[in-house]
Amino acid sequence: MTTPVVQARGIVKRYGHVTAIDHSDFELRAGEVLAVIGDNGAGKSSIVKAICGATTPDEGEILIEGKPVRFNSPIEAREMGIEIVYQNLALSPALSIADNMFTGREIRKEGWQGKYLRMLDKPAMEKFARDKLTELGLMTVQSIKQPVETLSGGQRQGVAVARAAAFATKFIIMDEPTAALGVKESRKVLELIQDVRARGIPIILISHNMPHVFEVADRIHIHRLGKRLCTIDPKDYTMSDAVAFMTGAKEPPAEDAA
Amino acid sequence: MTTPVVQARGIVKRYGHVTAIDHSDFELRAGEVLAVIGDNGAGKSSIVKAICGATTPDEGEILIEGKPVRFNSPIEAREMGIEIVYQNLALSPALSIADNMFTGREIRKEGWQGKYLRMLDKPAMEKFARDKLTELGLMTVQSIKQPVETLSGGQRQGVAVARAAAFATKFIIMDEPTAALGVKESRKVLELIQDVRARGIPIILISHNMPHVFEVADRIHIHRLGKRLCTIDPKDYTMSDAVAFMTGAKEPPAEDAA
Amino acid sequence: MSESATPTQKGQDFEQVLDQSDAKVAAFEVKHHTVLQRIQHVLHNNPTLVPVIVLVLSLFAFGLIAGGKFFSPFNLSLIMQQVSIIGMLAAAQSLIIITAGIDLSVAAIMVLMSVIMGNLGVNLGLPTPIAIAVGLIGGAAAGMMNGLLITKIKLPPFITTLGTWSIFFALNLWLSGAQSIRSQDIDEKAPLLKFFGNAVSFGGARITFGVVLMVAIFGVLWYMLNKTAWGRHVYAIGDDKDAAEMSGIRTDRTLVTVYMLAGLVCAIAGWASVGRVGSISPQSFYEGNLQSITAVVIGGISLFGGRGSIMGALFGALIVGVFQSGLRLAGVDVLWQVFAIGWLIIIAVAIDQWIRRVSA
Amino acid sequence: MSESATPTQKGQDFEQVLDQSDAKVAAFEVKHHTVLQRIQHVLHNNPTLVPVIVLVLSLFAFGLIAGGKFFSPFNLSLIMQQVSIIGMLAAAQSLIIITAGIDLSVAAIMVLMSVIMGNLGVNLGLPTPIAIAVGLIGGAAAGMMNGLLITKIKLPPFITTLGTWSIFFALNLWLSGAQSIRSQDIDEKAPLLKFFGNAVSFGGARITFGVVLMVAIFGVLWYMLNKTAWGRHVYAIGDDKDAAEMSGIRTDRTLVTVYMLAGLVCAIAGWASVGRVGSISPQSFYEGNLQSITAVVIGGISLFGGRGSIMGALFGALIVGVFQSGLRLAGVDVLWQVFAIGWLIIIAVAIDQWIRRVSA
Amino acid sequence: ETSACLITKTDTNPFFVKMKEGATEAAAANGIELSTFAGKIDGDVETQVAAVETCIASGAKGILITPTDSRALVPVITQAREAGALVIALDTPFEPADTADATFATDNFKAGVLIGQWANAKMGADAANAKIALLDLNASEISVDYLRNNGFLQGFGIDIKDPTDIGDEDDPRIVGNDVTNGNEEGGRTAMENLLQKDPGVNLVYTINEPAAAGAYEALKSVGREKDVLIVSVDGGCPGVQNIAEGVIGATSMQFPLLMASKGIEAIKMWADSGSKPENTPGLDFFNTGVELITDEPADGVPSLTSAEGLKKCWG
Ligand SMILES: Nc1ncnc2c1ncn2[C@@H]1O[C@H](COP(=O)(O)OP(=O)(O)OP(=O)(O)O)[C@@H](O)[C@H]1O
Ligand SMILES: Nc1ncnc2c1ncn2[C@@H]1O[C@H](COP(=O)(O)OP(=O)(O)OP(=O)(O)O)[C@@H](O)[C@H]1O
Ligand SMILES: [Mg+2]
Ligand SMILES: [Mg+2]
Repeated sequence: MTTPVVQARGIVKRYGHVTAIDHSDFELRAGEVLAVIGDNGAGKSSIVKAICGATTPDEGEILIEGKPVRFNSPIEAREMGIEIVYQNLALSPALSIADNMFTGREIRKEGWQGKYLRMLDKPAMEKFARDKLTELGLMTVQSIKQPVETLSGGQRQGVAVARAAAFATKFIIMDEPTAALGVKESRKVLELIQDVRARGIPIILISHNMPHVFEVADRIHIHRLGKRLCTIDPKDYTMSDAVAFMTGAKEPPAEDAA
Repeated sequence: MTTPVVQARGIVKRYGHVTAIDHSDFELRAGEVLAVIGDNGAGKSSIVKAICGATTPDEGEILIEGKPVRFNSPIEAREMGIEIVYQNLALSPALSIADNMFTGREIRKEGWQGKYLRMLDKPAMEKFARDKLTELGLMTVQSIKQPVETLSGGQRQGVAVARAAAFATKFIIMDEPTAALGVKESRKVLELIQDVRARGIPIILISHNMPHVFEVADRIHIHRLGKRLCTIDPKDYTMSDAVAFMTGAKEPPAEDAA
Repeated sequence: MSESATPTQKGQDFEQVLDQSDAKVAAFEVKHHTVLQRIQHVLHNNPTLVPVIVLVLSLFAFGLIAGGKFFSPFNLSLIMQQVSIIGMLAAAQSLIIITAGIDLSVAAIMVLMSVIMGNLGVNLGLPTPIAIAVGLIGGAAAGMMNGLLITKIKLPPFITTLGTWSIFFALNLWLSGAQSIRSQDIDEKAPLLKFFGNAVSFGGARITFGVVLMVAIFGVLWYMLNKTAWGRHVYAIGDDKDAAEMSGIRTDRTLVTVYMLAGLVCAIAGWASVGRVGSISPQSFYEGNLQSITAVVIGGISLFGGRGSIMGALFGALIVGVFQSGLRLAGVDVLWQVFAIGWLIIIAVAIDQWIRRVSA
Repeated sequence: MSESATPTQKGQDFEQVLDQSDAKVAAFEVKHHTVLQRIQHVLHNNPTLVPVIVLVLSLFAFGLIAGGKFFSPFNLSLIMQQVSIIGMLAAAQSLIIITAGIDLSVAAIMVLMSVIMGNLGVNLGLPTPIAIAVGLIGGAAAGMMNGLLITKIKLPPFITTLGTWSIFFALNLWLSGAQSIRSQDIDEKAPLLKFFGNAVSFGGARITFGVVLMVAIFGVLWYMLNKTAWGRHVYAIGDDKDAAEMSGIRTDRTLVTVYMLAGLVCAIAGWASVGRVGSISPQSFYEGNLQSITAVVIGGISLFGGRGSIMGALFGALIVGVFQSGLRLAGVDVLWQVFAIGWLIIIAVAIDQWIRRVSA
Repeated sequence: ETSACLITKTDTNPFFVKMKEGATEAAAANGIELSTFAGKIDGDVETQVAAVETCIASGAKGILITPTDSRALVPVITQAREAGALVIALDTPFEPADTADATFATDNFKAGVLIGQWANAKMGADAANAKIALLDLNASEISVDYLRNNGFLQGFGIDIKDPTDIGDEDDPRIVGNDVTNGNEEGGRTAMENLLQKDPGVNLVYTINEPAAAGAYEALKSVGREKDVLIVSVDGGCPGVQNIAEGVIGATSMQFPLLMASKGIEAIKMWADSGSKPENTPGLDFFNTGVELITDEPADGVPSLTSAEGLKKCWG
């Protein structure tokens, strides 16, 4: 078996009285879609934030492609080609959709204007942004120059997802990417996830939507009370089983190498 | 037929270039659960905000129980017993869960301390808050004194829903209340919606989750491109029909009195 | 249709198992804590302790530098007296900063009201209680003017109070003719104006009524902010005004009361300043605005609103007072006093930040 | 199990119809607009026009009050000269306010650097270009100090620059011994320091190089903020620093460059101030910080960061200049000038707010 | 060892900086340990009060103070004297003057009168058509400000009405008043403004020499520097040099170093023998004197030349 893309062991994160991650393990394998499911507050967001450097765990170690890493900020993760769609989206409200898509990797004009005056190529960025949103089926965005704060909740989520998919090279973490999306737009995101997997880029997908999870996931990581309860193969279990495990209604299977 | 609880006609709201509501009608009847569905950016949030006074429409009129109203702020709506769960939740991040549940209707201590010193009865408020969260099945909230900003996305949504359900007397607007909720918590919210309806309080439910909508709605308002496309009875149409109408895949039925 | 069957039963198929789900509130074993972790934990839950620690540290530092004179009861009580007026202004300022505002006019309101009290009580010879009442009402009115401009005309607090600062300052110069009212005249015609200059002495310490008043003002405001609904609203507004409005707080009304109360506290400070300075000077406390803001920020109250305890401002004011007194006693040249106070402000807040960070 | 059948086909049943869904980008007919609506629309899309309108209105108002003298080319060009130094400080201040910071030390940096240039060029007799270069580098270094304290030690900008203000001010007094350097001595030993005092005259107007420099600084900064990636990052940081960090901006590095650039602009203003004032005075521009902030806020740049165009600050500075000049020409007493300027600040910003609101 | 305090109005004004230097030197010579304090700006009463209190707390034998507000500081000064310190007011007297044990000061009104008389004599018949610009300190109208301004006007022969008010005169020869904050930048801007009001200004009074230097720049920029007379007060060395170079027509020189060294000597005496200094006969303060400096002496107004002035100037 090849080295897992991400491997984390014994991660702990406490906030004062509150234990967000409690000695949890984590594993993402090459080319797979790994779904992470669990109750609200189980610690799903916390563990992926620990992986990408958005929070620093109190204990535990994280290996990326077998090499131990310790990110001090998500920028370092990003420079390795890791993209994250945060649950709270991480968009700059007053900036336009195009500006948000390109923060930190803007396109400059060709020729001397770009080279010496460092002038941005706004038309190119706007065209690219519009194309990506169209791919996602977000046809209701009326102007690509709109500030993000004027978008509907779902439109914003679309922007964040489009950004991650466009720029990732190592893997993508998506924290409930379809939560605010409509039926049509959710479908497009699921298709996008499959496209990205086809490009060989693995994906961590946190979601509460069981049909979606069972449709796209290769493996399901079930999180409960701050730690990994088990991982299951969606082909071996039903949605009812998964829900029963994650809510504590049923005992999980003995941890296997699934 | 009794007067509708809410009746809105010809509502228009523009933001510069962007048209959010385009001559839309709206009707909520006594004792019903009215679901509002539509693409992202269709204008669902905009129209309910216009109804509760969070935005002022450019044109059109709104009647509540037959009487024309013009709310200048959501407080006026709230004083009539209208509660809203906003899509962006409207919680104060640094305040505790209990403080957030009670903003604007705090409980004072009994006796002179409450009467003359206006001292708050924190234990009573905390107990009430904990009870409401437990009713919703939000068992992962570790401390009721936690500031809301330290809650997970789903926990926050639970707080907002619990607040609205606890205090409404006229009707409740819920803008995607289950978007961030887990399977178990979503189920509790649906049960809560049915409880509230049983208390005779009508509910406007915006949701992208078709199974949920078809489970609890008495009527479905389908919104498309800023206006009401049609309203349908979930018993007469399938989910596929509803999705087809809202995405423009099928022509809607001639507007009937459904 | 596969989905039309479900609505009658309870939800989708996979939800059927939910009845058996776990119903305990999540709990984790409490870990064995080291002493350091326990300290961090205490600081985390009581952020006001941070300025207290900075205060204690600076007391020790200056005790070492400036020697025994510094620790005399007389000098320590003197620092309290010197801090009292700016402390009251800092209390008023805290209220406003907690709402995410800022008030550049606090000192101007204070001086203007002391001038009004003096003009009425001394120059015009009205009964002193009436002069004081007019001053206090005037303070609330000046605050209300700020509050109304901010809420009704929706001006940013910074610019509003920058404007009213000029206005109050000009009124002050006009009413006083830029002339101070002499201590002797006050003693003769309106001694009540100097009430807060009275003191009780014990063991070398001299505690003026003004110092007691300052502590009382902090106590009352602390109670209001933490134990009443109004106080919760003030924090909620500072935290996120839109959210507060949407969750049912009459933000404008609350903000106006905050500015009025702040104005009233400034007027009280104006009264107390007569006892402190002895006379009524239209030109005093010109830098009071910045000093009160400094005290508030050193006390750990966020300029972005919604966070921090008003008690922090008291300790912040004391920290500044201790620095200034210590440097003076150590005989540092004025020029280098200014220099050192610049550094000490930075270092005090840096320590505060650092303690908060390790405890987070 | 009903759900195990679905994963192989495409999603849930009700999603099958999606293939036929509409694929046009939403568009609405553009409505017939009245003239007023069109004006509102233009203002909405060009918020910088608002201070321009306030400026034009106040020009007319003072033209009426103060009479023909006010509109002479000489007077108008004089206002530009009087505004030029505060205008440059306002440009530096804008950069920082757009990042949601505030810089209370701009004027102190400016004066300190002019004193350094004068000490080196005049008192020590070094070649003037070297003196100027040291001053400019010093300005950037002072800004860098602010930036590092803010990003590395995580101090709030307000308290950082309050501290460094004292520090720079003390250094300034120390280096200058509180003594001015005389105009005649500068002419003799380092006339290049007065370069920006040179002027071209035409038709009664007198445009100094300092005025041209101010406009050029605004132009360059406008370009950087609006046409380069760095500028977008500056806005993103002011808008929401955490979001900016998470979406891949090196916020700390960008912030340090912002403060350095602001310090450099202050040092340039220090050089230009020698041309404007004629001599080098350690005591001038004591209120420059507040004046620059006033200009920025009147210009419609939000103190909460992320919003507003730097050009607004230019117009804000001009509005203040026009008010001051107009009031003086109208013969208003100094006291009532202060009073009137208080009101006019409030009214100017109120008009600004009002225009924005109707156009929203 | 005897300890003493020097409390000045600000530490930004060269006048007070020099006074501090003079006192420090005299203290070293007399074996006195001197602590120095200053307000942040003119009118900063609170800082001066705190400084006096600190001096009391540290047991100072004597306090030299330039009160930033002649009335407001009276109570704390009384307290200091009760605690056994010798208090000497420098430059600015208290109100009443006997609040302090002694006052070593210049007569600021007299300083104004001298330059007013000189200007009148210098203009001769033209004085009737003078167009006067008055460049004052700031909006607060503190005592130095109104004393110098009104002294100048009286010396020039204008009815000053209320001697404590600036700008209440109605003589048509006055073009206007503006404030300078006592520095070059303010001087220039104020001069520009008053020139705008009336381009024919031909006599400029300035609160101090930096303001005068600023006014000169403004006049130069419109080519009027040759035909306008500038008068000032202070007698700092740069100011005297400006007399020599024709920038300023005349200035009234004061002696801060003298005030400071006399003050230190008085404290020394008090500590050694318990005797207090005495006032100049006929005045309620010890006059440290004022001298008119000009290179164009006018009849009836005694003056020194700039060359003589440069020997006596203070910084
Ligand atoms: N900054 C913080 N301070 C204190 N507690 C926190 C903080 N962040 C998270 N927590 C707590 O940690 C726990 C896990 O939160 P997390 O956001 O990881 O949950 P989640 O599994 O993502 O939930 P959801 O599905 O609702 O998004 C929660 O109980 C939450 O209250
Ligand atoms: N303040 C605003 N300024 C400009 N445009 C706005 C503003 N608020 C909403 N819009 C626009 O109005 C349209 C409707 O937005 P709305 O939030 O009502 O959509 P929605 O139906 O609730 O979508 P979702 O399901 O994604 O929440 C969107 O195109 C949005 O971009
Ligand atoms: Mg989460
Ligand atoms: Mg919505």
